[in-house]
Amino acid sequence: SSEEKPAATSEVDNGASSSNEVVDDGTPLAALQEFTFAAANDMMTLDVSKMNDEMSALIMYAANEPLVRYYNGAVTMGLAENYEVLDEGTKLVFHLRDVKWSDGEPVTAGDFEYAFKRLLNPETGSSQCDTFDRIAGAIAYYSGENSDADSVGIKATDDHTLEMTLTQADPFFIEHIAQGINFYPLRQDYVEKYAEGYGSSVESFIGCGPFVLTEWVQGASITLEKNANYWDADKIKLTKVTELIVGDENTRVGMYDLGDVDELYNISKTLTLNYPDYGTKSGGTLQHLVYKSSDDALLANKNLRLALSYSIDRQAIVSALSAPGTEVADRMMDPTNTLNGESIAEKYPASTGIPANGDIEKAKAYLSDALAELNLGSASELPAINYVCLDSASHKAYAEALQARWADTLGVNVEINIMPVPQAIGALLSGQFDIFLNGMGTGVNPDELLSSYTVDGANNYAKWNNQAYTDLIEAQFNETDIDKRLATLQKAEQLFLDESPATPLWLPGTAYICKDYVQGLTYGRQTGSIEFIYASILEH
Amino acid sequence: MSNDTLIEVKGLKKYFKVGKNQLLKAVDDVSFSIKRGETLGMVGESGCGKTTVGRTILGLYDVDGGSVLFDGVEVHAQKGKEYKALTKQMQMIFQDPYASLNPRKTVSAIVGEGLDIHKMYKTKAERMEKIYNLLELVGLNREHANRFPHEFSGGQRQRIGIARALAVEPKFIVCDEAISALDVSIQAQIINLLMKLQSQYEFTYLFIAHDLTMVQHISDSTAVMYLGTLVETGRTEDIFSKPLHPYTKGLLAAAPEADPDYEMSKPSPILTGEVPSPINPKPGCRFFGRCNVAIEICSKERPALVPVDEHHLVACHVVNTLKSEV
Amino acid sequence: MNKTTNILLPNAFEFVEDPQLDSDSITRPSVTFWKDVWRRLFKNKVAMLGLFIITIITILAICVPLFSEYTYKGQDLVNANALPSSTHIFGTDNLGRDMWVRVWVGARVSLAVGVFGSVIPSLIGIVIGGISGYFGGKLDMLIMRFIDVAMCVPSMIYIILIMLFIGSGPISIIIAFALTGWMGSARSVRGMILQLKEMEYVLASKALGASSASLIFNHLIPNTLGIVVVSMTMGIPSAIFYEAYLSFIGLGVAPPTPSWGQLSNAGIAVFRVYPSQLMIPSALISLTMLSFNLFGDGLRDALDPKLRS
Amino acid sequence: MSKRILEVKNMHFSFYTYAGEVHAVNGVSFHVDQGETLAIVGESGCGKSVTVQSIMKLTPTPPGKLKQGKIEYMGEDITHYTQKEISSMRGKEMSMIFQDPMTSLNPTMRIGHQIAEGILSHENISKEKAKQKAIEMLIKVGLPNPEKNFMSYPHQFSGGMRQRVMIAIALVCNPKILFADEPTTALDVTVQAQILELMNTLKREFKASVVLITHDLGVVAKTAQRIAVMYAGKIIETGTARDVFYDPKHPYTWGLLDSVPSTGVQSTKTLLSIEGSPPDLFDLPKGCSFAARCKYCMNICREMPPEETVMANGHKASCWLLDCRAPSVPSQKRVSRVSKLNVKEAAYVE
Amino acid sequence: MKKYILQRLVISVITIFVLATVSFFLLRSLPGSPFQTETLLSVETEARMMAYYGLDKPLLEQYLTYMGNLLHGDLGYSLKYTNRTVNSMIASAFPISATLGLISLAVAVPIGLFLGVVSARKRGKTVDYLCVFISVIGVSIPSFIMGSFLQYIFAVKFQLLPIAQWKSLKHMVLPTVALSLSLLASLTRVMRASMLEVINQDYVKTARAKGVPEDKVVTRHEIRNAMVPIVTMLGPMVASVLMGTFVIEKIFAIPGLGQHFVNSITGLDYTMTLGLTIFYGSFLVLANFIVDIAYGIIDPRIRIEK
Ligand SMILES: Nc1ncnc2c1ncn2[C@@H]1O[C@H](COP(=O)(O)OP(=O)(O)OP(=O)(O)O)[C@@H](O)[C@H]1O
Ligand SMILES: Nc1ncnc2c1ncn2[C@@H]1O[C@H](COP(=O)(O)OP(=O)(O)OP(=O)(O)O)[C@@H](O)[C@H]1O
Ligand SMILES: [Mg+2]
Ligand SMILES: [Mg+2]
Repeated sequence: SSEEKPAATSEVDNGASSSNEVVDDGTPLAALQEFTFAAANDMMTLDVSKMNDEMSALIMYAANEPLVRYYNGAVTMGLAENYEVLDEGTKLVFHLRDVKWSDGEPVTAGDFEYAFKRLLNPETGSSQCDTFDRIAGAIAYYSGENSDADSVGIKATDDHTLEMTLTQADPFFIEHIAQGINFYPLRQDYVEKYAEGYGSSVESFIGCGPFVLTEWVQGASITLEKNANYWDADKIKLTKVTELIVGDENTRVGMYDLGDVDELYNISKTLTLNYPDYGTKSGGTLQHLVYKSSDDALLANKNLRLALSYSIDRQAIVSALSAPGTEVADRMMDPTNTLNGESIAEKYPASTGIPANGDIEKAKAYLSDALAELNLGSASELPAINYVCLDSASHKAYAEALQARWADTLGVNVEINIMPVPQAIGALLSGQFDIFLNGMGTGVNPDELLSSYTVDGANNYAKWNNQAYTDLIEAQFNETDIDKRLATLQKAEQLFLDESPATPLWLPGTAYICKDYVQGLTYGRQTGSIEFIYASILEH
Repeated sequence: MSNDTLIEVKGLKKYFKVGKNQLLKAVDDVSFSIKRGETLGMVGESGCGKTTVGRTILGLYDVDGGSVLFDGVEVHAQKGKEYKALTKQMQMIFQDPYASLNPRKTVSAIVGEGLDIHKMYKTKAERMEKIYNLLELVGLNREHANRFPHEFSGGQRQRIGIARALAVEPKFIVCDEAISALDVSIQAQIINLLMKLQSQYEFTYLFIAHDLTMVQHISDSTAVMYLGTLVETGRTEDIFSKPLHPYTKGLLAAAPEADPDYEMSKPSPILTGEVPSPINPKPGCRFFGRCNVAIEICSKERPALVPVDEHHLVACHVVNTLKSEV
Repeated sequence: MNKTTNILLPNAFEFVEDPQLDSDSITRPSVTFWKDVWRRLFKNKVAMLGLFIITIITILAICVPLFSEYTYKGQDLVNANALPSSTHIFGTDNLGRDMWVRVWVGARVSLAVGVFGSVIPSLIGIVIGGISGYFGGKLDMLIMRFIDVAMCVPSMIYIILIMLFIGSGPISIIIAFALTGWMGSARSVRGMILQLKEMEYVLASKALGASSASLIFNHLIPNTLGIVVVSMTMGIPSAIFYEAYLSFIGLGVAPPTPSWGQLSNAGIAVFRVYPSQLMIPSALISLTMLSFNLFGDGLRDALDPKLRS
Repeated sequence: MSKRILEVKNMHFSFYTYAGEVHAVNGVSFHVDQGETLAIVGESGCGKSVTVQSIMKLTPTPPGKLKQGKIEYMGEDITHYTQKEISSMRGKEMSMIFQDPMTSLNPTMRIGHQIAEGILSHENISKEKAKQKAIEMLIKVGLPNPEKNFMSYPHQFSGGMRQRVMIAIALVCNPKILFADEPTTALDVTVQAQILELMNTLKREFKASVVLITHDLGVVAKTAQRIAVMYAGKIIETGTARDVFYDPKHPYTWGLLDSVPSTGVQSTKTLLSIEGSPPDLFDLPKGCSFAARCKYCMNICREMPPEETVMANGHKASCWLLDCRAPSVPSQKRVSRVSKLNVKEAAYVE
Repeated sequence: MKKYILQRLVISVITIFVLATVSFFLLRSLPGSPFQTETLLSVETEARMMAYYGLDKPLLEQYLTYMGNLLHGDLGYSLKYTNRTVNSMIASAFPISATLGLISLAVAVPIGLFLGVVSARKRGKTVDYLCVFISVIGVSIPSFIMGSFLQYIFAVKFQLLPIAQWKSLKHMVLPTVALSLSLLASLTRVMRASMLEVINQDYVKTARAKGVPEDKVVTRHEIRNAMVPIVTMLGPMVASVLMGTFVIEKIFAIPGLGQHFVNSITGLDYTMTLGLTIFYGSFLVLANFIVDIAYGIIDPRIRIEK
């Protein structure tokens, strides 16, 4: 599989430079600046306070303007012209531009305050409150402990100034806002007018982004047109963007072949064989096996867990099954997480130490230790291990590959128990599993995945009981010095990897194909986010 | 009720709903009784309700009034096992030999069904032997046992139906035009058989037929029906030798004889006119429109069945005049 | 025939001494019903072709996995998605498993599931439909409304509940089929029974004292079988694909055991690149169905007394 | 001489069933002239229905097959007409009353429409007119309340009423030849008389011919000019009604006539009948098929089928007893009730 | 008759009430939470969401609230499609599914019946085997394969028709073909079987004896008497086809109702699932009601009492 991006899309910062109608290599822009792409699912809502799916985020990114944008792997300014970090990092002050909503009304700092407080208001029913954890008073407000909205550290001091007070300095917070999907302004009059129906149709939504949502045929297509009122309208070349919702991959590919769509992402590994110039993108998610490690569990035995982990040939599985761009992982932290442009992972290394192809000898050694500890003669005497698997083709294929590997190398009998998503997750949360393949966004904060596994942690999926680890995680959370914090986190991570309540497998990649006349398309960190706002169409 | 009465029908009514609020009074207040070991012949206009009477007696139709006693037992009050026990004693030979045979069953299955239901054999061989005997009894042969009904002619099917009814050795059989589809020589065989069984086992028959000579031959008493009602009942000799009701007379006169010269010389049938509809019938005598001796009261009042002799009952307003004529 | 025929008998025109009244000349072969059904079925070439193909498929399903060098679960990730070749007759799948073996192991599953999955619900449906149609009235109304409800409650609910209480496995599949599939055949049987029960032969059996059960099962249902059998055969592929769906959401046969439906489902995802992975299981399903239908039609004709010739 | 409408020559018709060939019709020849009624009588199952149905090509083929024979209608050979060709003749030229009124009516179609359908198939008239005609026909066959009955369904009718509907269907287009297969068996004698009268009218008005199959010898006596007696797929005697009734030649005919109970016979007495059962049509005996049941069976009867002997007046019979070499048997002549001769002397042989 | 219809309507309402109740409780007995997706939600957040949607109240109370709203025809808000009511989603998707369904039925029913009749009448002939072949293909190749295949041939290879989406008449061709083929297949087979039961009946002979032309013998006498099984089949078939077909909609990118049937239940979207179940239930109950009345019209001997 190819790790290179195709020529046309590698031109990332085209938007800034192309004020004339000719691109660098001399190809003129097409007269019709219309871009069409296909996605498998429709978006769920355009209510920024409740939005939690990537399809909605994708459209919101184009149809609305956040404080700061995350574009092509970096934070850029959005509605905020600039921002200041005050009070040793616990206060952020954003200075807003003069920007208008698509209907001509001015955007004010109050629109942000309203938006964020509405999200946090328990009566709104948003699932996204956790994203505001670092804001002073937010937790108390959304959990209902304190019903006074003014106690939340978000304040519009005037029409152009927005203040945010944090509980503690957080160098990742700006990036967190930029990558977040809910940091958009909201028009109070619209919300009040449409009440519960806000954001569920074209009429009931208003934005101030580079594009205006002009049509939403639910389940079929979404159409965006260029917003003439946009503050940076000059940079926007596309006049019309259409997203077609096509559930079936064969159909999507057919439409691409026929030229009905210009771009497809998330195409399956097999299909990339037909499109050798596909591009890939990775990072943002980590798939790891969660072993149920509570004392009563079968996998409470650390050596058994390690035996399983060591036996896996991640490289073989990735190259046989995973989408191109997938990278084998040996730790819980995403290598693309950065601090001040520096890779955190590089600076604070930690690793399981398991080679990408696994280490059968070691695995067997761990197994025999485990069997000795369990007073068992052979692996066949082990009870069947319950592998709870989501009902998706890729999860099933992974499960089968792992099952066969464990059986062949260790003689361990793993039973695959496929379940629909809610039930599988129910099983995970209630601990009715031994092994679960979990794929989670790695987020912006380096402790995103690790912080769950504390003793009594509500989301300690492995039900793992390790006080030393818990102490380390808590210490790093309260640490204000970023270097100390990361060093502590490193220790915790290494402990985690050695104990192996979960074992990292790989960082799934995404393959995409795009017609070569499309210029300036980039891909965000989340799987589904394609950043088309600065794209343009070459003559063809 | 005297002990020698096997069937006692009292005020039997059977109505069919047809269309909106329309009642077809197929059987309207019919009473008669049949003595053990005797045969009641039943004749009448086609569509007058003979089949319905027969089926109602057997409990195949629910009653809309009146009752049927079989050997003192109320037929329509019997359910489940008790009813099943009754079916072994009462049987019916169906009028239509085509519709009454299941097209997917072989003859042996059809004839043997009663044997199966009432568990009348011990071994398979005994069952087959019984079936063969029955087939031979009705003039079919054992090779027919494996065939399907549609492979038979009408008369042959009728005989299958007769064998089916005889299989359970019932005491009482409703013969609903049991022989009309048969040729005369087989008719004679069957009649002989029925009569032999009657003399041997005291069988009782309700013999519904259009063939008056056969009715006359087989039955001890005869009932004449017209549009859901009985118009005349009595000993067969009486009915045939001195019929009283104008309909009975018409009927007897219309019967053809196997004698071409005689038939040529005979006057054309005396009964004319239209048969009225049994749907919501008018008051008065049902025969009113076609009667040549009708008087005024006949259009208003329905005549009751009154005795004119010890066993002879007639439902006619002008019966006395008619009687004096004889 | 003319008058000059030689009369061989010396006493031709004498009355027979002891006139035998029974005709003893019956020499007709006595053929039993079933013998005859088989005979006619064997004469039906097309039906026999169907039977032949079914037999071949069954034999392959039994023997191939026993005698092959590969197993249905043995993986060879390096050799994934191999095209059909001499080493792998049908190629390999995305995990490098031999498709030839998997197809025949899948045949075991799918043939069993197809047959049981359409027969069992149909049988239940026949019984319930028969009862409903025969008794009519309030009972019929009750059963029919129950069917309305049962048809509408999303089958996923039952499936998850079965998964929860019984777990996955063959029994669960059968229960799932039984719970979700009987309504259609119950309705159709009931419809036909409503029509048939007005036949006079039903009355005749009633007069013989036949119990309701006997009337339903001996007289009425056999007359509906022609159609029921057809919908049963039509149910086989839906059962095969339903199994794949059940397996996908976790109720079916546990991985890595394959079935034709699962193989087709996997095949459709890659059919642009590896058409053989879709074509092989689909073609086998179609071929099996064709054979079942041809055989079924032949059997139906052989059983229909009116079509005997 | 009147015109010959139908001529059937040496017809053989078999059913090929699972167990073998059923020789339902075995060389039947007869003819029907214009305006006459030919009655076919005979043992039930002897092939009467099959004979007439195969003339109209209504027997199911397969399993049935016309093996041999020739059918001429108005001098035209229709033996090998296709279904399509014969279809336009059915109903109009020749029509049929089926033996079974129960299953022969479409249960899902209104009575009236079943009658009108026949008219509409042949005549180019409006639906209204056809309905009018159908209602007239219902009145003619003596069904009460015709308007109401027009809209009824067969299952609401009694056997006899259905029979009358069948008759109405058959007669509504005034066919030239009517095959009436036991048209009045389900009817009471008064209605029977009406129907026979109706058929007579048809004969008179339209010079139609009737082939009447019936078991009721009374009906035969009343309506038929000529009679054909069938036994085991063959016509064994044919002649004018008077010939067959008063001077029957075949022992089967004798038995048949003897079986009719005469008015006045004591009910305790057994009826005369022909002992035994007819041969199986699967495998006919090589001699006379009646031999096994015949009182006058001779050795030859078992060996060789008898030839047809033609007597005066076109009276034919197939029996070895008519051979000059055969021994004589008691006279079987009968006398009419209306004859001046003394009835009692015409011996009924016991 | 009027009384019967009235009675049936009342019973239908009761049936739907029972359906709603049964579905409600069965659905709520399923394990799992509607708010958990692959991107796991924290346990606290999940609890807050449950509270927001009132799902933390006693089940009986929730049930009564639901039924109360149902009486007003209010099916509630979808748990997945935030801020959208089930009513509005049905209102926008149903017309599309119904159009596709009706067109497909309009194609499949006549052709299916025609093929069934032809194949029964030409039993054992080449035409018969051809029909068997068509219907076997129709049932044994499911729509998801057939649909992809049709797309590949007619849209990608020969570019005769648009590949997907629901825009113009041209766009309707492929999905209609794919859907009708599977409908047609079973109709053909059942019609054939049903016709075989009828063509040897005596009344067909009677019709021929009347001189009724063969085509009318078929249409008036044979087909009608063979209709009972077909009508039985058509009732639920029409109801479910109108509700949309998931696979067809997915393959041809048609924004119909079918997708919701599958997605809402696998995603545990309680309100959506219940709403769809009740909506479908109403159609099915109506369809079966019509079937029962149709029985009486087709065959007057059938009386459905009480
Ligand atoms: N479809 C068939 N298959 C096989 N045999 C048949 C079939 N139809 C009729 N037969 C046989 O053909 C013979 C002649 O039958 P047909 O119906 O002509 O008799 P029939 O003279 O009309 O008798 P009936 O007076 O009882 O109606 C019978 O023995 C019957 O068993
Ligand atoms: N199921 C039914 N529905 C409506 N009317 C019926 C039904 N069955 C019979 N009838 C009517 O009841 C009356 C009597 O019918 P029944 O069959 O008893 O007459 P029948 O005396 O046996 O006549 P036949 O001698 O013609 O057989 C007829 O007018 C008939 O139309
Ligand atoms: Mg009757
Ligand atoms: Mg006959």
